[in-house]
Formats: sequence, C-alpha cells, structure tokens
Amino acid sequence: MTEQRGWLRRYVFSTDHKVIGIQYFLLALFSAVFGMLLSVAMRLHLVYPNARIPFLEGGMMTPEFYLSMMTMHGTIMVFFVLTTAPQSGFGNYMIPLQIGAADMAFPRLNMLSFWTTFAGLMVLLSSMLARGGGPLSGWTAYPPLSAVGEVAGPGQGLGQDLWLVSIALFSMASLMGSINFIATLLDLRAPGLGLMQLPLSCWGWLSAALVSLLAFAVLIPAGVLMLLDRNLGTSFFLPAGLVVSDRILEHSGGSPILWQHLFWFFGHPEVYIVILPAMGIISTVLATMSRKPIFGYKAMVYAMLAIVVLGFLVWGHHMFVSGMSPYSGIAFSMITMAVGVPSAIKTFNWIGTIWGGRLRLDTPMLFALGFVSLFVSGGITGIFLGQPSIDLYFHDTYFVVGHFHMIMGVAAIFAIFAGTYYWFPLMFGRFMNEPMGKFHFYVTFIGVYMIFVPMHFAGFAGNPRRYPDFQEFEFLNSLRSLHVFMTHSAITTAAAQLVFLVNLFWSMRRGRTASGNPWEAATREWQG
Amino acid sequence: MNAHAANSPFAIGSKKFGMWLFIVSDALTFATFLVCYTYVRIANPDWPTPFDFSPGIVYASAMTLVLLSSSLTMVAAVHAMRNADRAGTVRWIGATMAGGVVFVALHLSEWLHLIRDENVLPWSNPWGEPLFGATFFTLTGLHMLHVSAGVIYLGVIALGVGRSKWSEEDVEVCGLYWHFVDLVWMFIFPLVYLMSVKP
Amino acid sequence: MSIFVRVWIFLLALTGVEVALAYVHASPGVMLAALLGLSILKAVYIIAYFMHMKYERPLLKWALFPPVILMILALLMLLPDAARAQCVQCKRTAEAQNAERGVALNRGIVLLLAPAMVVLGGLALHARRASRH
Amino acid sequence: MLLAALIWLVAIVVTGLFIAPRWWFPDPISAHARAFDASFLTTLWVTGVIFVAAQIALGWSIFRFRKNTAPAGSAGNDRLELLWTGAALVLFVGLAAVSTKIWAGVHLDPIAADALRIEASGKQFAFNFRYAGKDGKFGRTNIKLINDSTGNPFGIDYTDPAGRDDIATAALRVPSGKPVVLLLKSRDVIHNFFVRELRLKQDLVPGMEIPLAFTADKPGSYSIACSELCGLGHHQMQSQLIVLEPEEFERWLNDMHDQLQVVTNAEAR
Ligand code: HEA
Ligand code: HEA
Ligand code: CUA
Ligand SMILES: [Cu+2]
Repeated sequence: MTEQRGWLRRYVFSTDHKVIGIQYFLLALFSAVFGMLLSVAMRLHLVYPNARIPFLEGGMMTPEFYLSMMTMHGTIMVFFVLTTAPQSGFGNYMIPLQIGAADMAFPRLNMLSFWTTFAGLMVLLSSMLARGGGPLSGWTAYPPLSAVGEVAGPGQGLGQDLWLVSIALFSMASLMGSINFIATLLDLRAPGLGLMQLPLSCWGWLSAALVSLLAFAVLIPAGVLMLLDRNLGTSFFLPAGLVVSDRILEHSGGSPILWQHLFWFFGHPEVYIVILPAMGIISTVLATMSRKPIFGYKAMVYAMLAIVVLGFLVWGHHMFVSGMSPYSGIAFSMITMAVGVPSAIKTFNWIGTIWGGRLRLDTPMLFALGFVSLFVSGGITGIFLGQPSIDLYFHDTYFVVGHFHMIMGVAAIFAIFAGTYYWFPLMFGRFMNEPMGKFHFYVTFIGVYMIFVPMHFAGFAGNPRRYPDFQEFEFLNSLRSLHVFMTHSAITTAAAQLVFLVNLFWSMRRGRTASGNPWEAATREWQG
Repeated sequence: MNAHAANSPFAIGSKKFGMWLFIVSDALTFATFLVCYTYVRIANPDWPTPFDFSPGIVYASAMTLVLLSSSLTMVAAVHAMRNADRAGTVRWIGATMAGGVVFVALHLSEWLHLIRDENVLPWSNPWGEPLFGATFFTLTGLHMLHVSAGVIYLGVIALGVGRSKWSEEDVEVCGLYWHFVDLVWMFIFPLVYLMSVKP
Repeated sequence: MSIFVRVWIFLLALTGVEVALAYVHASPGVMLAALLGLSILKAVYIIAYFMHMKYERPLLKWALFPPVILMILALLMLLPDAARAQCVQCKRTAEAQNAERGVALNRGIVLLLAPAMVVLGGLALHARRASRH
Repeated sequence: MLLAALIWLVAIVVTGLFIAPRWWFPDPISAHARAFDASFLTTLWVTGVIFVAAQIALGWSIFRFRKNTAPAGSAGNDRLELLWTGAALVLFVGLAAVSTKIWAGVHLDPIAADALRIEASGKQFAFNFRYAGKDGKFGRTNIKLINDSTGNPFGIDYTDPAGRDDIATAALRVPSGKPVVLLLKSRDVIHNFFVRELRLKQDLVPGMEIPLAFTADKPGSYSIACSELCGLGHHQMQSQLIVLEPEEFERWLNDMHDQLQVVTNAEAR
C-alpha cells in the first residue's frame, strides 16, 4: 500500500467510527457557518432591502435572491446541521465508546452514509448556482409552486430539481445511518449492559434513529413523485385547471395537499430527530456536571419513547389552514397537545437532576442549562400553535419563526455546543479555553433571546413570514424598529460565534491538556 | 448454527437484523406509494378500469407465479447453504435469478405493449384520467427496480458462494430481500391490476 | 422442505382466488377489503415461512411489525382529504355524495386514533409496572 | 450565579414585554375575533405562569446549588413524576377543548343560509373577488377565457345569462353585521387569505373551493395579506377588506351593477 493510499484510507475513506464522527462534525460545522452567514445576509436585506451591494449582479439583493437564501438557510440548518451533528456526528463517535463496542455494526455502510451526505450537501450548494436561480420555495417546497417548473417564476427550474435530489440523497444517507445505529445499540452492547442501563445519550440516539428509519422512508417517495411531476408530466400534486403566468397547464387529478401531508408526515418527526439526541446529550451533561445520577431515569426513557410514538401522529398541526379536513384538525390538535406531556416530564426531571447536585459550572454545563431555559421558552409557544383556533392567526407569521428558532434554531444548537465543550477533552485530549467559552456562552445566550423574542411580538402584530421586505404594508412599517433590533442582535450573536471557531481550532493544538476523566463522568467513554 | 451478535436481544446476526430494518423502512416506502395511489383514486372517481383478462391479467398472474416460484427456489438455496452444499446453493440461486429475469422480461414486454399498442404514457392514456398511467408506471417501475437490483444482488452472492466466500448468513440475508420483493408484489398485483379489471 | 412447497401451493391458490374475486364484480369497497385481506394473509405466510419469522424469537416480530403497522395506519389519516380535493366542477355535482363519504371518513379518523392511544396506554402501563420493582 | 441572574432577567423582561406590550394585535372586528382574543389570553396566562415558574425554578436551582459541597438530591420520585404528568395532561386537554370549540365555530358550524356568497380567487400576485350580482347566481367559468387585462380574471363565460351580472373586483367589500361566506380558490399556486382584524387565515388551494365564513361588525378598511409563500411577489400580494354600513354596501353594489349594464350595452352596440 502506498503512502498516499494509506492517508486516504485513514482520514478520507475511513471506516473508523471516530474518524467518521469527526467528518460529520466538520461537515455540520461548515454548514452551520454557511447557514449562519446566510441568515445574517437575510437579516440585513430585511431591514435594508434597497442597499447597494457592489459585487452582486444588479447591484442589490433581489427578492428572489432573498427567498433562495432563506430556502438554503432552512434546508442547510435542518438537514445538514441539526440532523447531522447531534445524531451522526456525536452518535458515531460516542456510541461504540459508551456501549463498549469496537466499532459500529456496519463500518463500511457508515462510510457510505457519510459520503452520501457529503454528496447531498454538494448538490444542495450547487443548486444555488443553477441556471434560472436557486430554489426558492422554502424548505417545505409546497407545490404547485415547486412542481410546475419555470413558468412559476425564478428558481423553479433546475435549482428546484437539484434541491429535490439533494434531499433524496440525504434521506438515503440517513436511512443507512439509522440502520447502523439501531443494530449497533441493540447488538453490540458489552456483556451485561442492559438496555435500561444505557446512558440517556444512547437512548436519545436510539430513539432518533428509530424515528429517522421510519420518517425518511416517507420523504423519499414524496420527493420521487415531485421529481416525476416536474420532469415526466405526471400530476400527483397538481390539480386540473392551472393557469400559471397566463399559460394553461396540462395537468389534472392531483392534489397539492397530498404533498403537504407526505412532507409533514416526515417533517414533524424530523424535528424530533433533531431534538431527541439533543435531549440525550443534555441529560448526560447535566447528570455528570451535577455529580448526580439523572433524576427519574426510567421516566426519561419512557418520555422519549412516548415522543417517538406521538411524534408520528401530529404532523397535521402544520396544516391547520391548508384546507385539510377540519375533523382531522381536531384529532391532530389533541395529540399535539399531548406531546407536551412527555416534554414536560423531561423538563421537570432536568430541574430535578440539578436540584441538590454539586454543580460544576463550566462551559458545557452553562450550555446545558441554557438549553433547558430555551427549550421551555420555545416549547411553550408550541402550545399556542398546537391549538387550531390560535394557529388561525399565527400560522406563517413570525410567531412560528420565533417558536422554531427558540426550540430548534437555538436549543438544539446549544446541545451541540454543550456536547462539543463536554467531549472535546475526550476527542482531542485537551480542554477548550474556559474564558473564551464563557464569553461565547453569555453573548450567545443573551443574543439569541434578543433575536428571537421580538419575533414573537412581530407575530402578534401579524407579520407574515417569508417576506423579502416589509415595504408594501402599512402595518409592517410600524414594526421596523423591532426588525432593526433583531438584525443588530443577529449580527452581534453571529460575530460571537467567531470566538467559538477560534477557540475550537486553537484548543485542538494549544488547549490545556486533559486527564483521562476530567469531569468525573460515570459513563463508559471516559473509563478507557 | 447461526452466528449471532454478542448481545442481540433477538439472537440473530447483525447483518440479518440490519436487513430486517431496511425491509421495515422499504415497506413503509412502498406503503407510501400505495397510499398516494389510493388517495388519487379516491380523488378521481372516474378512474379507468381497462385491464382485459387476456393479455393483462393473464400476464400479471403469470408474473406472480414466476415470482412466487423464485421465492421457493430461494428457500431451497438457503437450505442448501445450511447443509454446506455450495454447488447446490449456486444452482438454486441461479434458478432464482432466472425467475427474476423472466419476471422483468415479462414485465417489460407488458410495458412495451401498453406504451406502443395502447398508447399509455405517464402523462396521458386513452381511457381518461392521466394519473392512471402515472401511478401504474411509478408503482410497477419501482418494484421492477427492486427486482432488478435483487437479481444483481443474487448474482454477487452466487459468484462469491462459488468461490467459497460468503457465509450462510449472507445467503439468508439476500434471501430475506428477495422474499420481501416478492411480498411487495403480493400487494401490487391485486391493487394495481385486479382493482382495475375491465368490468 | 415439504412445508415450504405446501406454503407455495397455498399462496398460488390464494392468488387464484384473488383473480377469481376480481371477476365477481362486487362493489369496489367490498372488493378492496377482500383483496387486501387475502394479500395480508399471503404476506403473513411469506414472512412466517419463507422469511423464517416463525423460527425466530417472538421478540423480533414484536420489535419490527408494530411500528410498520402503526405507520401505515397513521398514513391512512390523510385519506379523508382525498375526497375534499376533487376538482371544483365534479364537486359541485357530487356535493351531497361527498358529504356522506366525509362523515364515514371522519368516523374513520376517530378509529385511527384508537391504535395510537392503545400503544400509548400500553407504554404507560408498562412504565408503571417497570417502576414497581 | 451570573447565569441564574440572567435567566431571571429573561423571565422578567419577557413578562414585562407582555404586560406592557408595544407590539400587539390590532383591534378585533368580529365575534370570532373577540373569542380568539379571550382564548389567546387564557393560553397566555396559563403558559405564562408555567414559563415564569419553570425559569425561576431553573435559576433558583442553579443559584442554590452553585457552591453545594454535600450532594443531597434524590435520583427520582415516582409520586412527583405522576403528579406533574397528570397536571400537564389536564392543562393541555383543557386548553385543547376550548380551542376546539372556537375552531368548530369557524369550520364546522353550519353556514347561515342567507350569508352573502363571494368568490375569492388568488393568482400570482393579486386577489380577485366576484359577486354573484342581482340574480344571486355565479355564472359559468372557463379557464380559456381568463384574461386579466380585459378585466375577466375569473374567466366568466358571458354567454351564460347567470354570468352577465357578475361583478369582479380587486378589493373585498362586505356589509357590516351581515354574515359573509368567501369561497376561496386559486388559479395557479397556493396563496393565503389573512385578515388580522378577523383573526382568520385560510389557504387558497388550486383545485379546491374552501368556504370561509365571517361576520365583520366594524366598518373600516383592513389589509388582506398573502401568507403562504407563492413566489417572487409573495410580499407584495395584498388587497383590502372594506367593511361598509349595509346601506352603503347596497348602494355600492347597485352602482357596480349600473356600470356593468353600461358596459354590456356598449358591447352589444
Ligand atoms: C426541534 C424542533 C421542534 C420541536 C421540539 C418542536 C416542538 C413543538 N412544536 Fe414546533 N415547529 C418546529 C420545530 C419544533 N417544534 C419547526 C421547525 C416548525 C416550523 C416549520 C415550518 O413551517 O417551517 C414548527 C412549527 C410548529 C407548528 C406549526 C405552526 C404553523 O406553521 O402554523 C406547531 C403547531 O402546533 C408546533 C407545535 C409544537 C409543539 C406543541 C411542540 C412540543 O413538542 C413542545 C413541548 C415542550 C414544552 C411544552 C415546553 C416544556 C414543558 C414544560 C415547561 C411543562 C409545562 C408546560 C405546560 C403545562 C404548558 N410547531
Ligand atoms: C437549526 C436551525 C436554524 C438555525 C440555527 C437558525 C439560525 C438563524 N436564523 Fe433561521 N431558519 C431556520 C432554521 C434555523 N435558523 C428555518 C428552518 C427557517 C425556515 C426557512 C423557510 O421558511 O423555509 C429559518 C428562517 C429564518 C428567518 C425567516 C425568514 C423568512 O421567513 O423570511 C429568519 C429571519 O430573521 C432567520 C434568522 C436566523 C438567524 C438570525 C439565525 C442565527 O444567526 C442565530 C445565531 C446563530 C447561532 C447561534 C448558531 C451558530 C452555530 C454554530 C456556529 C454551529 C456550530 C456547529 C457545530 C459545533 C457542529 N431564519
Ligand atoms: Cu400569494 Cu403569497
Ligand atoms: Cu410539528
């Protein structure tokens, strides 16, 4: 074997779970930074829509450019950051260590899964450069807009096809990953390590893998049907009688609602794929850093399983105003409210865990506590949206944007941060710098509240989302000061992430060296 | 008898368990397609029912027979492998592959007949509701893709078994996949063909 | 081996019954129910014998099949909208007929909720039992 | 310590923003909107108390145990566990029940037989409204006849007598205090009909005709904003809901009708 090939095998096409975990982590990091830069550009455009920007074609950001950035921001953040880092990144690295296995059950499948994800990301990025503009139907891609092709306006050509291909690739990678996770966690546990003795982080990965095995299986057919509608002239999502841009389209028989059902059948479980590993990581960090066992271990496990089951039965709450049967609306609302119960159990148990502990308020713990605070703030607003009558006002306003940024945009991101600071000594044998970490935490914690709390108030005033600017409506002009405030907060918060990046790479080389088990954790990964 | 993973609650090997997980997920994928098909059929009450007894139903029944029989030969292959009869295994897998190839050949000739003689296309057909062709080609096409992939998979396994490579578990796992493809057809045949026979 | 041959013959026979059924010309609903019932029976035999499920630990089937069944039942929750999504022209004429279908489908939703509740109830019960000792 | 203070600060500031709101809902203009406000406030109070309690408890646990040296807490308590599970369940079901009642009022209760029927249609990027005219019947439409520049956005087939007196407008005028039912449609992609003061939002879905009933009781002019991403001009797609006194509305309808007469007569000549 030549030198060159050895290097490739070791660091690029490696089948080692640690290397793959770090590859996923770096992919997510790159995506997160890109997604964050997009969000800053979006925020700037929202308050200075007519600003002249020298390098851009046309000299300024056009509305279609805004919408395609928004689509890219949502897609990248949901798929390539939040489904990737907590689950595939930390999961791959930690599962074998936490259960005492040599590697994952299917190392080669693991590698294939990473490279498929990578291909998905590349296709997604290339879609921004596609002829006719980047896709701009949002991360939810509702037809007919996304299915009728170029007649519907810019971004509906090749860009939308590439978006769909990227999502299909990502789905396949996730299926491979979840098969691997489930098989590993069930089959390769060290002798005597029962399921009810697994750390909660493992339960998080296991339940998220279960959800993703079943949810992505529904997204793939949806994407295939959409591709057929776009390229083969079928009409699964397109009804008869469409007149788009004065052109009569030859479609008939389909239903746009069908896509929404399929997408959200996947989409809602997807948000739990995001939050379940985050919950697991947080539970582990809180217990270790409080130097106490987790409060109510069994209740925590059952709460996760309840979220898995219920999470599949609530997708209709995204469709209260879609024209869905109003009876379905009632059923979905009831189950949606019921999902709050296991979340409530988890919240109480987290507080129960720190209660009476010997707290160690280092950076990982700060982020974990921040997570709990943000999760409550973001989850509570879900209780508003889960009531169909109240959603009649809030659907597609900035209230929803506030809700999901709080709970997903930042609570889950906080779990990634907590995991990074917590496991860094294990992964690189060094600590991350504490003063920088604390600074990063405080600015980010205050910053995200300052960005996303005002969004709820914009929502009260009825501010619709996915508007490239707010110049057309009288009542939106009065919200300008609010939006300016959010933009400034976003820039500050984003700038603070630079500290994190510097800290991350600096500490890999220069950080204080760490002993074998610096946090005195009880889980297996530290005992080796 | 069967090598199984250290701590598996099911006492089966990880590969086999992994294949089962894939099957669960793929079953849901097919279920989704079938639900979409049901959905558009409910939404379009004047759905065409064009299949004649001959050739349509006769053909499809023959395909069912072929696929079911190939499942039987696959069972035989797994048994041969269990008895360490590698030559027999290769022969039975060969028979299974032949079944798969015949199935695909019959299917393709049916497709060609529909496309060329009856003018059924994914976006239009002579009987009205254009989604008829769309659902027909999507469902059967996806299944045909699975059969074709299965034939290749079987081929890889047969080659390896001939060279004393794969283990008994590998053959069994491959068999699971093949039976699953057979199982899916057991739903496509009645829902796509029999629900659309000419009254 | 002979058991497998017998299963194979049985499956072929069921297929024959299905084809014959298709020519009985029952109403679509009845026919769909009958065909689906037979198909599920066939699937059960394929899984049990050809796929050897019968010879595995029962835990395996308890782990694999409830999720699939629950998912498929959940997917059915989107069918009530199919009747709502008809083109405007057909809808005008078929309004009354649709309303009727709507009621039936809505009853279906309630039925569909039931399995979810049963699963959850089971989970809760199990949790209680487990926490006893 | 700092974190505990911060979490409390967040709780206090957020609560403060709610108690003295600068950005709030516009005044309601229908019975439904007022019922919405009441139910929203109930939810706000219930969740607000929980929000504050949870944040305070979190901050307090951090503050109290930040320098703790003797670990004391327990690893579980089934009674407590059951207590909060039950409490949360009761609360959620209660909220859902109230909500369902309001929801049923919008989407399930029978629509008044004498309600004024108005067709509302969306297209990229405008709303169009159609009144049935004197005969109370909408005329036949044909998508081939759709033509925005000649003022026929609905594709009304004027050979149908029922269509001759149909009135198509760009703003939505309704009489105050009278039940109205909009028949929502779209010709190209999904749009959305959202009037803040009515607290109502409903998608306009191509291929469907979705009824939406309301009774506005405060004359005035209110924005209709498209709230479902429909492409490039989504943020510009708007119209006005103009609530008129009933007599005024009658007069307007008659005026429109007369104009229509003039036009058709001119065409006939
Ligand atoms: C991590 C992701 C995540 C999580 C966990 C959640 C959790 C929840 N979400 Fe959210 N949601 C999203 C991500 C997420 N959501 C996204 C991305 C969207 C928008 C998609 C788009 O359109 O682009 C969305 C949109 C969305 C909608 C649709 C809005 C609309 O478009 O009209 C609804 C409606 O019901 C909803 C509800 C809920 C509920 C009830 C929960 C619950 O699970 C929350 C439960 C948690 C708590 C309740 C807090 C803790 C509990 C306590 C402190 C106990 C006591 C509390 C009480 C008794 C009240 N969400
Ligand atoms: C994870 C999800 C996530 C995250 C983190 C964010 C972060 C941010 N988002 Fe985004 N957003 C979405 C998910 C997310 N968003 C989604 C799904 C949509 C909907 C799209 C659609 O409508 O289709 C959306 C839409 C959206 C809108 C609405 C657009 C519109 O409707 O017109 C806005 C507007 O202000 C916005 C702003 C921001 C800002 C200012 C930030 C941030 O700047 C906040 C500061 C950033 C951080 C605190 C994160 C830094 C993280 C790291 C550096 C990661 C480190 C990673 C590793 C260690 C691996 N987002
Ligand atoms: Cu029309 Cu948005
Ligand atoms: Cu949801």
